[in-house]
Amino acid sequence: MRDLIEKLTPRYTLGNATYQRADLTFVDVTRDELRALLLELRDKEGFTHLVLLTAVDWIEEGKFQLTYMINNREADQTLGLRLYIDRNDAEGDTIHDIWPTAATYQRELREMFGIAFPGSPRVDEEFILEGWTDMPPYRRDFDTLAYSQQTYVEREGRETHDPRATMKHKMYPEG
Amino acid sequence: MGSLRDVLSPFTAWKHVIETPVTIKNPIGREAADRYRGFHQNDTDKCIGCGSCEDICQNAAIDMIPVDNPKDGDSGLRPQIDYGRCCWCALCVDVCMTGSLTMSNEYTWVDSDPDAFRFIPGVDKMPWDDFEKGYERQGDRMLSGLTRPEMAELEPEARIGNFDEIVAGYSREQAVLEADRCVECGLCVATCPAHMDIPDYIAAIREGDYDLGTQILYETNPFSEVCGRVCTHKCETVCAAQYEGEPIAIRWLKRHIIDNVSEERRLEIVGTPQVLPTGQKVAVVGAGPAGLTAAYDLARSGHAVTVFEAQDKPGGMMRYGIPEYRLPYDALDRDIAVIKAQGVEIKTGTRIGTDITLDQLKADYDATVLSIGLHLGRSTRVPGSDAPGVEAAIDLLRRITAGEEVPVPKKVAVIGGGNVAMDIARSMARLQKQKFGEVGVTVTALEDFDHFLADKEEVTESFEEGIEILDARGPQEIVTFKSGKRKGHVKGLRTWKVTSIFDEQGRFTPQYDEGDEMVHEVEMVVEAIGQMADISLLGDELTEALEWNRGRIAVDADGHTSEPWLWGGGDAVHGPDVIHAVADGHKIAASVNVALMAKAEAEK
Amino acid sequence: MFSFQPDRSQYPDVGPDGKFEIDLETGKFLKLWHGPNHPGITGNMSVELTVNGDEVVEGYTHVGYLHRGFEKLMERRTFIQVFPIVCRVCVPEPDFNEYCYAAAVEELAGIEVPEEANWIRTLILEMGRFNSYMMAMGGIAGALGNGVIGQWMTYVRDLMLDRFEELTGARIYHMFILPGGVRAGLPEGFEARMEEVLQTAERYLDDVEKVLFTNAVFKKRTKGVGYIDPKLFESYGVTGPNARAGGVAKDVRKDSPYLVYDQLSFEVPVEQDSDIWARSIVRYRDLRLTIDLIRQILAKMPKGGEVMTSLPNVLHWKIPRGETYIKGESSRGEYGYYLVTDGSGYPRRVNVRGPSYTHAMALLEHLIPGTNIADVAALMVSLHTYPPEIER
Amino acid sequence: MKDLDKNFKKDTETEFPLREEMRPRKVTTPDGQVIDIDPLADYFCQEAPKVHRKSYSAIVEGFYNWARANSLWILGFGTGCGAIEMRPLMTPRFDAYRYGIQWRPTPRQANLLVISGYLSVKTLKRAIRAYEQMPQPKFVVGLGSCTINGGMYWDSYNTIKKLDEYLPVDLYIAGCMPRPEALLAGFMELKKIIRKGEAEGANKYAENFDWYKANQKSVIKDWDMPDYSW
Amino acid sequence: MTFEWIHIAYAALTLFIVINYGMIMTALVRKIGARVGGRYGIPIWQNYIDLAKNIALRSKITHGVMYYLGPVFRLTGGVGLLLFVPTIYGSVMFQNFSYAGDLILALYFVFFGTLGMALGAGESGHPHSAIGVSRGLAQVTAAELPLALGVYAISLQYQTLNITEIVAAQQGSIFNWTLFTNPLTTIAAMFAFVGTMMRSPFDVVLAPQEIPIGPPTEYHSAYLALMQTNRVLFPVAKVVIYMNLFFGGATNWAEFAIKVFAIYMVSVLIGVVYPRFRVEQSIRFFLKWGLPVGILAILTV
Repeated sequence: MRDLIEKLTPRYTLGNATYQRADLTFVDVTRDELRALLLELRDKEGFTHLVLLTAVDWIEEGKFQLTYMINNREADQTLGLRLYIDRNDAEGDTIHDIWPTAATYQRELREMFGIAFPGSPRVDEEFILEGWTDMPPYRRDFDTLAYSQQTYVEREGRETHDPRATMKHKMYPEG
Repeated sequence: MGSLRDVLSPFTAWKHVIETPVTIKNPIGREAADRYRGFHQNDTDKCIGCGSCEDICQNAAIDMIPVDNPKDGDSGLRPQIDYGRCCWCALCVDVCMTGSLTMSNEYTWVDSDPDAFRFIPGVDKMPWDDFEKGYERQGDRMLSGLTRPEMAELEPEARIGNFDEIVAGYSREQAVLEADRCVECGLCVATCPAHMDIPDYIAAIREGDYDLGTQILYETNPFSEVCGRVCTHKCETVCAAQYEGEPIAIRWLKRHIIDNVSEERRLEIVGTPQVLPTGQKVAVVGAGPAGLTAAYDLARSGHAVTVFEAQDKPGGMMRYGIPEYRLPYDALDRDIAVIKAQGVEIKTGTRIGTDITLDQLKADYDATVLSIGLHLGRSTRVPGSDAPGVEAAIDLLRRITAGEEVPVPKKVAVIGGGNVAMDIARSMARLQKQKFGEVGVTVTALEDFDHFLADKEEVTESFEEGIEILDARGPQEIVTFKSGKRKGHVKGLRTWKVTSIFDEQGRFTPQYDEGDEMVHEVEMVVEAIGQMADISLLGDELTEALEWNRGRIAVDADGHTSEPWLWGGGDAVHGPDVIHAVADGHKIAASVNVALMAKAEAEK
Repeated sequence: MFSFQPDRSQYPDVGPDGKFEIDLETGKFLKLWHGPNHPGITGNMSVELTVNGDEVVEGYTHVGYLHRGFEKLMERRTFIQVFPIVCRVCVPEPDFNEYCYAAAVEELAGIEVPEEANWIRTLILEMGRFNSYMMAMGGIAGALGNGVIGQWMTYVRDLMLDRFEELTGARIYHMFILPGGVRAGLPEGFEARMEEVLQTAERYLDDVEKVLFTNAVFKKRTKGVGYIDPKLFESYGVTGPNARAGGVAKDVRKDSPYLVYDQLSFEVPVEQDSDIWARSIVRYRDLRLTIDLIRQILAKMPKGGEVMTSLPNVLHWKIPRGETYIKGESSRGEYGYYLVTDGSGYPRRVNVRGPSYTHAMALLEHLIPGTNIADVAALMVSLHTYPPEIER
Repeated sequence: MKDLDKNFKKDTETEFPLREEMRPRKVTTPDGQVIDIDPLADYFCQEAPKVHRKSYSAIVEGFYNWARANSLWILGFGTGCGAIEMRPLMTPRFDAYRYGIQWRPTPRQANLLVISGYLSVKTLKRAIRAYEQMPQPKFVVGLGSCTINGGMYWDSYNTIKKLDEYLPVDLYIAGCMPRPEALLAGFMELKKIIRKGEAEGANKYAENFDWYKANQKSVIKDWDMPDYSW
Repeated sequence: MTFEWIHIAYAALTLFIVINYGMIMTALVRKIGARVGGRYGIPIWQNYIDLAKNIALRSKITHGVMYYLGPVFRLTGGVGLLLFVPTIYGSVMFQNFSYAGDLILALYFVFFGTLGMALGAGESGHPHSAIGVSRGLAQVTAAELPLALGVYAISLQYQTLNITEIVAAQQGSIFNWTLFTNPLTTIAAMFAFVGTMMRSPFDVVLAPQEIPIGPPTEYHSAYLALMQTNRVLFPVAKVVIYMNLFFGGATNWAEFAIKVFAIYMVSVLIGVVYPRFRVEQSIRFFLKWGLPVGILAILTV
């Protein structure tokens, strides 16, 4: 993999390569070059299999990390391309014409992270959720427990006691 | 249409029509596998209610519910499982600190009432309570560590000839390893008389945030150096980790924090009082842990505090009762420096009754705190206990600290099995080693080793240092020279084997086996069987006026005596224990503060 | 002799983009929902079909009926607390989730797993594959209207569940593969009882071969139906038996061996036709292979040793920042976990790459137009999709 | 477990945008009449179902209840993971048919709705539709922890926690998931309840229809679905 | 044959016996099917309980007149079919309203129920019903073709359209049965029989995996009870025709029970082990195999 990264480096801005395992590498890419890079990797380097496309929310840095995981089945090499995009008005470039199955991933990202993929087929249709009006739920600032408590009813009659406080009271009743 | 075989072959399925159906005849209530994870069981006698199960449950299925008649050392809570949440993952069983929680292989529970699906295993009776089969953890607990890291300490040969501190304290790696074992149940917090936030400062160690750790320590205890070394660590006796492994070394972890924060940094973290002076004056009698803690708290509340100390240096029993190899004096000085930095004035060498009277304090100060400690040794009162050569341990220790000359004979017997006995025995051993190059100390204790009063480490270390410890031996007589040049001087100690110490009512009435008699040939006998307060300084009038409780000054829950201007605390009121004294100091300070603030308010 | 091919020249009209032009107002078309409450659907999902007579002109997969937000829930659970919920991602073959998650955590936390635990993990995975294939065998026969195969297969699967129960302490969600190892070793006499199950399974599989695979009607219904062009495999992310049915001999177990697969000897079954028949027969042969593998594992594995390493205190277990992807060959194709950690006590992101995600969505939607309503169920089952791993 | 974000506020402002064809409007019928239509009203049952009284004769009702108890037709709707344990019940190992328990593919012919585990909001909508389509008397069995108090998805944003808020439940079976044996035990218990004439969930639903509907509407925002239930 | 009022009572008795027989027999058949799968299956009296349960259901929603009439037509088809064929040959009580042209009427009734059902199910408004109905009509038409040809062949053979006479002609020896005298006709007719029994491989009409049980998908409560009654009655009635036409009829109830069961089992034997055809496949099957045999049968007569 090092060879490949070195080979590509002169032509693409690749940063921060992580050689996680012998068969797994992660590398940062830029948005302008993503498309060309993916096409080259698919057509010339044998990375023909799109394993997954997902996002990681680095809310502290105001970034979404899009991970394009592609696989070369012949050489048994997996390459994860990390693309950082701005978290506000997040937008990615659709790659459904390179891999048709990416359209599904992009639909999911649109719904669960609120990342727009203009041009991707049916990307704005509801995918998993139905009647969802809140913020995209996979964003870090969405608190699922708080939402759940504010939306659904839980069975009442449960209360718990802190062992620390109870024991303190038991041993030192006067305080 | 394909070959004929394709048409006919499927009919072979019909051969099954003559076979007996494979159906289970009576499936309802069929026994599940031996390891099956069904409904919970809990051995409530073993359970300590630490709540680790509640912490690990990712379904929030477990509530801790108070139960009747809890035993000592547990929180009085037992887990209640909500089967509207449980997913039968058994992480609670895996994490259980005592191994009390298990799962039966029962799995059927149907009910039309949705609120019925919760119960307290072991408390609420369930049909599967007695099931033998089911899931229990295989082997040791794997989800948190079992053993303490070994701490570096001086070898016996290296330490016996001097008063250097023995233990080195944890390294960063060791401390993190040890801190990692904590399950943050907080039983220790409850047990600690000062209610130190132990899990929190242990967490600070894991994070490597020693500043935060120091801050947490100072919230509840200004004597971290001291307590990090010599605390009686009651917390460790209830530690949830002790049931299947060793308890967390809480004391050493506390010391680890304070070791990693320089004195200057500590002063920065603790800072100085952040309130305006109230104009109220407080006198504290005795610069021991209780008095200094009270002084620290009161000073931080904005009161002017003066501490009167009879000895030359502050610290009280911490300095004069604990040998240097356990608590180096500079460690104590560092603690006291922080307290002094709060504006506390310490007048050493000022003895109440001789240099200044309590009446004067009453007149000059708005409140007085009495924390005079226990500085008089108790005597066994066996025949010969008033002979020359019989010493009180507490007195000897004070003299060693103060640098006074103490007699060091070749053979010494120590009566007593507590930590003070160990202290004096080991101190004498060091002096003997320095003087003669060999150790000749015999400790005779009433208790047997199973019920020994002194800490385990003390005993082991004493053995390592060549001290002879005889358990279950009661002193009968201190034999003296009947004649000769040394007539009347100690010649030896005669002891009997102890068969029992307490009677059926729990009263102290030792029984002896008179046939098992030993006479220890010694030149000096040290009595280390307890201490008492020197109440002579109170003066007759005050002694009359105060209420008493079994020879100790009676105080209410806030440390207030029957005299409105006088508070009392520390060893003199509650018996000897540093951390207890600290807790007392806090309590008194709070009470004094309330009184003074009211007074200041009234004066305005 | 007879030609019943519908005359496509009439309608539906084909638009300029090469797709059918569908105007529901004309009354020529009917919207037909397969699922979620529908016996022909594989689990709780639905396919929205537009039919013209018995012919489907358009189909959209709708998922989300089983969405629980796993990836979100995992982000607020500690690393050990994630362990009980991962298996719920895929009901019929939960163990893959446990393995992938455990392996990902182990890799990022630098934990070594005892050798015997690896063998037991492999055993568990193969047992899970066995169960999954049993369901698939019954499913494909059931979708085409032959219930008796499903009866037998579920029975055999149930016998295997008994073995699971004995080994792991649970029937469906085993919660057995913890990060750091597995919960326990093999119980006493396990091999003999397993052998019994395997023999029963083989007996029933012989019957399946006679009843299902030597069956004129079954052949008629499956041969040439639901053909996937092998050229589409790459672009649609087709993996596992679905790809192997089209002549692509790719199997993660063989190509990048994980656990102890490098110590087992096996040949991956491959078919060429890429239709429902080929996919069924590939699964059947893979099932036979699985039985063989279970035998090999039980014969070769070490026994009675350590199966679990001591973990750091899991109540406050932190894993340094990193990311990794762990994959394995599940019964449906490449199953993977993408785990991102940020140095805290919680995963930053867990992404489950279930093979059904690509198979049931883009691929199925691509395959459906032009099929018969009656074939939709069979097509779906032949792709062997499990909805929960799509929507998680 | 991560702490609750106390600052998080659910977005209660945004209304789910109604699709064009869902909005109430006036249409002209082919014969020239102008009528008001409210499509949404048809999509979820707004008209309260009828409360059906028991048969006047206790003997007849007793016989009916016996028949109902011994002919439990379960709707084959696997709402959650528990559905996988229904399959062994239908097959040789446990063979629930012996006990008069059978599976029907259509809600019109089923009496028993088994909520097999958690219900996501999306499935809840379908489950309610299925329930409302089932003929009276109908029974609901909640299967597994999730139906009792949320189960392991207690903090999920997409699953309901208390099934009895939305549908009248006759019986719960604890487990995650319950084994087939436990399910059978549950069905036997349900039979007892039916025979005692206590399984009147459908009437309860009809009587408290407004309450149930309000609860349902509080979680289901989008009521659009095909006008038949599959 | 003269009509007497007592015949109505006799016919009612026939109906009663046949319905009960059908109830038990279909349950038994299901038990046998379950055995192949390796289980015990439903209790033998389960059909009665189901029937009682369905009658006991409280809600009865109708979608219109035809919806209501659907099951009625269907049951009429069954009852009519049964009543116009002699159930027990030679018995005054159980020969029913047999008359000279009853074979044609019987054929009509075979279709009648299906048509009625189609109308009723169509009105239920459910697309699955609609698809089921269109499939059903297409398939039944194709499947009944060989039967029609077979009946034509048989009427040619026996030179009558009266079932009783056809049965009479087959009495005496087992080799007088049409099965042996004219095997091709029988085979052609059995194609139709298997094709209309709604069992695999020709059950695409119901096909639970595709269009949940097709036409009756909206039927419930008492409507379903009616249909259930028909479902036990109609197949038996149909089997009675086949029995009378090809297997020598029955001269007593025991013979009746055995023969009906045996003929019924033919469809079960096939149904249990085969998957189902698609609708166009089954039509093609009938046209390819059933039709030629039927034509051949006519030609050979």
